[in-house]
Amino acid sequence: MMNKAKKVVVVTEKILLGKIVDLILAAGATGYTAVLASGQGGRGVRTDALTGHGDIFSNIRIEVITVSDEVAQKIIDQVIAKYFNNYSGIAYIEDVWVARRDHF
Amino acid sequence: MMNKAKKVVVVTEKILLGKIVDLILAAGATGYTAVLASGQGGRGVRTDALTGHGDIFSNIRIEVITVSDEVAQKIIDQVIAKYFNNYSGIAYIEDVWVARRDHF
Amino acid sequence: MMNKAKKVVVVTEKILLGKIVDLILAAGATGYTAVLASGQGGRGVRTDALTGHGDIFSNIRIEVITVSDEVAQKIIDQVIAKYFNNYSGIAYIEDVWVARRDHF
Amino acid sequence: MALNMDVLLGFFHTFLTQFQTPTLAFLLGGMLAAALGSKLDIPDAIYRFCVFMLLMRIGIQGGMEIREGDIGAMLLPALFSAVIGMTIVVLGWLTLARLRGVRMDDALATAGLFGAVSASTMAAGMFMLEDEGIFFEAWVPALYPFMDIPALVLAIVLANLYLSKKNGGSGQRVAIWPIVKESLQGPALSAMLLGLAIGLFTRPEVVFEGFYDLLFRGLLTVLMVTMGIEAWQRLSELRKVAHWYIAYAFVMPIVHGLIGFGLGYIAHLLAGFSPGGVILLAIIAASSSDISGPPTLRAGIPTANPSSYIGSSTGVGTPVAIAICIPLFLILGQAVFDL
Amino acid sequence: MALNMDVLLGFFHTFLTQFQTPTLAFLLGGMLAAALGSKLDIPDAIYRFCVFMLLMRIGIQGGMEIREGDIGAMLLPALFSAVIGMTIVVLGWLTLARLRGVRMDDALATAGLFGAVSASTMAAGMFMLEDEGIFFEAWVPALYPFMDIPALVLAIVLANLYLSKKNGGSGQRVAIWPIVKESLQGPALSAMLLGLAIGLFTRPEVVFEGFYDLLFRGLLTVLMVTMGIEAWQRLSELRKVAHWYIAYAFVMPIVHGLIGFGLGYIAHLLAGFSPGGVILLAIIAASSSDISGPPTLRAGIPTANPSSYIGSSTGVGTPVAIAICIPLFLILGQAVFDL
Amino acid sequence: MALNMDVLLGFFHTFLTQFQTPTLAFLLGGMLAAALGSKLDIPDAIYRFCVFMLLMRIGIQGGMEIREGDIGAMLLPALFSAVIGMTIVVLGWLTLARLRGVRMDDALATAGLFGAVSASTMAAGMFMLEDEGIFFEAWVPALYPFMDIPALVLAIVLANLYLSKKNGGSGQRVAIWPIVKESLQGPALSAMLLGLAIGLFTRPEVVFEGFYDLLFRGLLTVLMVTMGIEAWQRLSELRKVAHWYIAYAFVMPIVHGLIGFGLGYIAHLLAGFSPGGVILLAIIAASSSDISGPPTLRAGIPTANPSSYIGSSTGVGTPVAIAICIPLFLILGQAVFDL
Ligand SMILES: Nc1ncnc2c1ncn2[C@@H]1O[C@H](COP(=O)(O)O)[C@@H](O)[C@H]1O
Ligand SMILES: Nc1ncnc2c1ncn2[C@@H]1O[C@H](COP(=O)(O)O)[C@@H](O)[C@H]1O
Ligand SMILES: Nc1ncnc2c1ncn2[C@@H]1O[C@H](COP(=O)(O)O)[C@@H](O)[C@H]1O
Ligand code: NA
Ligand code: NA
Ligand code: NA
Repeated sequence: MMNKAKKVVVVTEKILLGKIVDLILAAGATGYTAVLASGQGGRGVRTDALTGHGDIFSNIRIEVITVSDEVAQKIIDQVIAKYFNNYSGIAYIEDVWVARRDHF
Repeated sequence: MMNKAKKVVVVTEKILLGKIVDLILAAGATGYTAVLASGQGGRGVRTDALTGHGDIFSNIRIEVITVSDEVAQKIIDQVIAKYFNNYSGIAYIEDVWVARRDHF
Repeated sequence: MMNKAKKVVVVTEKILLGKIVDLILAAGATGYTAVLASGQGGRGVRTDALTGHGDIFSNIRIEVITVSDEVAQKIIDQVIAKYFNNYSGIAYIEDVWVARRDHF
Repeated sequence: MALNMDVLLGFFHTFLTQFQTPTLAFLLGGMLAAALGSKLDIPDAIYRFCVFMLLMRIGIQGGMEIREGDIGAMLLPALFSAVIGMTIVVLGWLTLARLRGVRMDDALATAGLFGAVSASTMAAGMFMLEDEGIFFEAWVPALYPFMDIPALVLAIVLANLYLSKKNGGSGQRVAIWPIVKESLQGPALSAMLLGLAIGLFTRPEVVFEGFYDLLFRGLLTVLMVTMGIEAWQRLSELRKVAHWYIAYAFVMPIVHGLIGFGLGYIAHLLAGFSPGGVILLAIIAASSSDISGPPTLRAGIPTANPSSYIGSSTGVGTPVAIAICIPLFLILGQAVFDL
Repeated sequence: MALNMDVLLGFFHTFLTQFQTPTLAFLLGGMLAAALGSKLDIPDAIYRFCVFMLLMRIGIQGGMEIREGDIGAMLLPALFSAVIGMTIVVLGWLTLARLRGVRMDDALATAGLFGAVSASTMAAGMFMLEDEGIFFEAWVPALYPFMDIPALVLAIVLANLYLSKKNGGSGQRVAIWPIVKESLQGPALSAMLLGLAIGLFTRPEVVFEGFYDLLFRGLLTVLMVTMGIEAWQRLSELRKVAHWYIAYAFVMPIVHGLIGFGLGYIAHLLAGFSPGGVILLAIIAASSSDISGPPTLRAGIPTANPSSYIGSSTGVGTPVAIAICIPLFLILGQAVFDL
Repeated sequence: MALNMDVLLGFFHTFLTQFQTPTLAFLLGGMLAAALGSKLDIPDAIYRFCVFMLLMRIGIQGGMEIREGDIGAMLLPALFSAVIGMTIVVLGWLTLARLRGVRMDDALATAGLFGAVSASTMAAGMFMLEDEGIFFEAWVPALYPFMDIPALVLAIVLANLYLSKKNGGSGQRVAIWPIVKESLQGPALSAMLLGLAIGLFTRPEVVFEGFYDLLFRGLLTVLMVTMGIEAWQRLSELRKVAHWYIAYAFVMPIVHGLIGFGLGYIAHLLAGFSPGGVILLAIIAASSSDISGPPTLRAGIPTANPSSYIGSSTGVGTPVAIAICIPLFLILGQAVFDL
């Protein structure tokens, strides 16, 4: 009963949330889930979500489930091309199984 | 040293947290991890976790690790049957590897 | 264009965040992402992240992407050996695909 | 109770004056800011703290004055409050639920929310009366649960009977006590009951005057900004549901308030309920729940669409109750009681 | 220091009066609400802000008065505070740790927490003295770290020596400075030290009176509600550990307070320590840490089960200190010093 | 406008006195606490609430006094404010951007932030003037957006022209309205405009005095602690970028303030702008944005490294503006206007 699908995860600066959601929906995904995050990567520590002030140093972790490999790849490619030159962020894909295929 | 296991992820309305946890433990899982979330899906935008007021528009993302495929499937089936007609929510399964098999 | 990589997830007590980050970076990872969490496991309910007061009963969920299987295993082994006798916590590994291999 | 020209003119005057009171201005300001796309945001923790402070203040004052007062006088108004709450639900069932494109469970949930009470609207009404120097019994705010709980219970029971019948069931009984318990355990009613107990059994005068009462008005303005922002956000949810909700949410607070005023007037004649109490009862009846009602309904009528009932109450009902009903029932009271 | 009938009667009277003070009523109210399943919840941000305000207020006042005062008089009470803190840990080691079913590291962590200090209990004691018009030196609250830090350090050192020996080690040395540093850097002590510095070196009178002092009592009541809710939650953790913890947490605050009173009395005789100071020292000794102690112990004695020590302190120790010890040491002081 | 010995001595005296004012002391205290590794932390919700309260208070007061005042007098100072904001950006482009190791886009973003305004520095300046009993027009704080927006817009436009040319583009036009809109919609400016509207159109006197004004000074001290902690944290970001940023951020607030003072003085001669207004304008010019500027710049100049501009402004610019510029322009004003 379970169907193969892809999960795309994007971790990036919180101020980009709105723009990335637009990009995700435009790419053809049916939805997303976002959680506040902190972290560290090539561009330094970003920890305000847990301890500090001001959205500008917070991260957001966005995950998207889609049954279409193309949609998944499109999100990854576009996010990297459009934002990751100038903004901190990472993106990756995972395999998942969903029950209600038509929901995604 | 690593053992195959399943991760079940449920994203749904925050007010269901208590009931879903009961369901998860009754299904035979040994625990869960929950984080506040916002998101969007077939039933519209749910973003209060990040910007607004009132639990009723917040989501929660619950993940459960279990070494039993049956437990995983049971959680998925029951959550969908019991709640996803009336409440927003998605659920999916992933493969994971755990070190301490008897912990899960 | 996507490259195989590992994701290590550690869910443990919030007060360990700093130490576990040190351990992760020392093991050779390039970064991490952390989110506040609550949960329940063998050592009881830990739910202050959502409803209560005081960091001591909160969990943190840390995820690390690395292209090196050894780094992933090292993090798992060391976290378990160093902390999970005395502190609540779980750790697991997943397969993921990343676009920018050299970033991780 | 003639509504002649003078009364109408007086209404418009009072109405315009009320637009200048900070309470309403802050509500409209919050709505306007949200409408203009402002990122103005009152943190959730502050919002919840304001609600706590508001209800503690109302509770403590009630408790302190009940300590000295005549609790027996509360009986008839309490009974009437329950009648009002349930009448509002039945009215919604007879009107909103019959309209084309409106589902029964959505309609009952909406009616339940309008039968329930908004603590901040009530607080705004209390201020207005205090500013006008109109006396009301200190226990009037404590009528809140007597109207709130019966309305929520009746809405949930009716909806479940309906759903159970629709699904071919025999209309099995709905457990009432869990709904009552959940209402009483909610953060708003809990805070008011805690305040009542503290006012009744201890000597909180110093901390009441120097803290809870001192900050009350200011925090209410902060709450109003928040509710204005929230109202605008929820208004947009209403676009997705039948337009009848907007009509219902606009008109019925006035009708509900008139029912409250009428029954209050009877209590005035029969049991000497004060004119200020009558006005406040009308305002309480006109108000619709924003904070504590929605989660109870979400759990009690899971099939109902929260966009419909929260959109109606928070998006339209509360602004109408504050901007229109408060001045309306003030001027009505002044006309009827020659204040 | 005879505890005759009059003193006992007086104790019961003071005790009952204290139950009517808002501070205690809010604590018990919070516990009761939690016990009844209420969803009443003070947001974490508000709780942390209350703690900040409380300790800034205590610190600023201390700093302002030390500016004019005689700091030399603080020496003996500070020394005694350290002695009290360490004695409490040793006492726990001699009693609790020997009991059946109690692990050594859990017992030492618990004793450390009871040797440490609760800022909110101390603040409640200060109010009570102010309300009774009993003078105490402004630097008495600044004794806090002198009792807190030695207790935590000694508990952690003893536990690590024990664990190291148990694991066949030779009992290697534990670094003390990091523990002291972590204590001083914690949010509670930091805020008090910041307040002290501001009180000492600047002229914060206006902002002290118009803000920190103004809101102090009110915010303490909010803190008390939070601590009541928390106490109830933590109490349930105690079910999982040996029952001895409940007995310890119930009886020992009184014993610790008596030790504090005794040493305070000696300081009164030797160095003119004020009667109010003696009472407050007893209350500080009776208090057990809720905010800053637990994280230090969690890091310092990782093998100890936090349910045991946090349950004992927050769930039982603090309610006992506020509800029983504060009136007890007030009446004792009044009897001893003929106040 | 001779800067003779007396003025210098007076400066040092005023300077030292300012170090004893709570505002500055709380800022330095926060920095010191962070520097010593303290875990002292003001919750984000409290910080955002303080900002809201501060700007509402400033806005409401402005609105209430504009209601009675002469709005025409605001014209010239408003024009000059825009000139100052843009001059600061051009100055940064001529100085900082030319320095070795400094990228053009980073430099323009930094200059934009220094051209923009810090509400808390402005509030600290207002207090200082009130404490000294120096009059200023109530609309002076409302000059804020007239300086803030042109500076941000100009910096973003110049940076985009530069980047577009660098990338071989023909320097296509940058849309200005979205930047203005985003500024006005930010939480800080929104709150001030909401306050202005409420002050202008309603009668908020009671809630202004009993709440917004009452808590203003106290909340500013809380804000100062937060900004001190934040300053220390951001200072460490500066280590990663060219040292020129530290020099710029240290020296330029004084230069910017002098420009503000000079133009203010001209407005004094031409249009009777008050001496207090001149001083406050200088302080506003000296201030650099902490709250609302950064997100606008992050979106408007995405290639610029936020560590450089936020580090410069929050880590160095704001402490310099509060600790050095406020006393400096006070004493300068006193000397120039014989106050
Ligand atoms: N190796 C990694 N594993 C997990 N998360 C990462 C990793 N690298 C970066 N991140 C996350 O992505 C954000 C931006 O990364 P970066 O652009 O590399 O600074 C960081 O703040 C982290 O939250
Ligand atoms: N395609 C998706 N990818 C990730 N999360 C989703 C997706 N669809 C829905 N969700 C999450 O599940 C919640 C409920 O979804 P729905 O019931 O479809 O409205 C949303 O608010 C999202 O947080
Ligand atoms: N089976 C599980 N699935 C998901 N999360 C778990 C599971 N078991 C434990 N956890 C998480 O790990 C934390 C510590 O677990 P424990 O040490 O077993 O008490 C819990 O508070 C949960 O957040
Ligand atoms: Na109602
Ligand atoms: Na103690
Ligand atoms: Na400036």
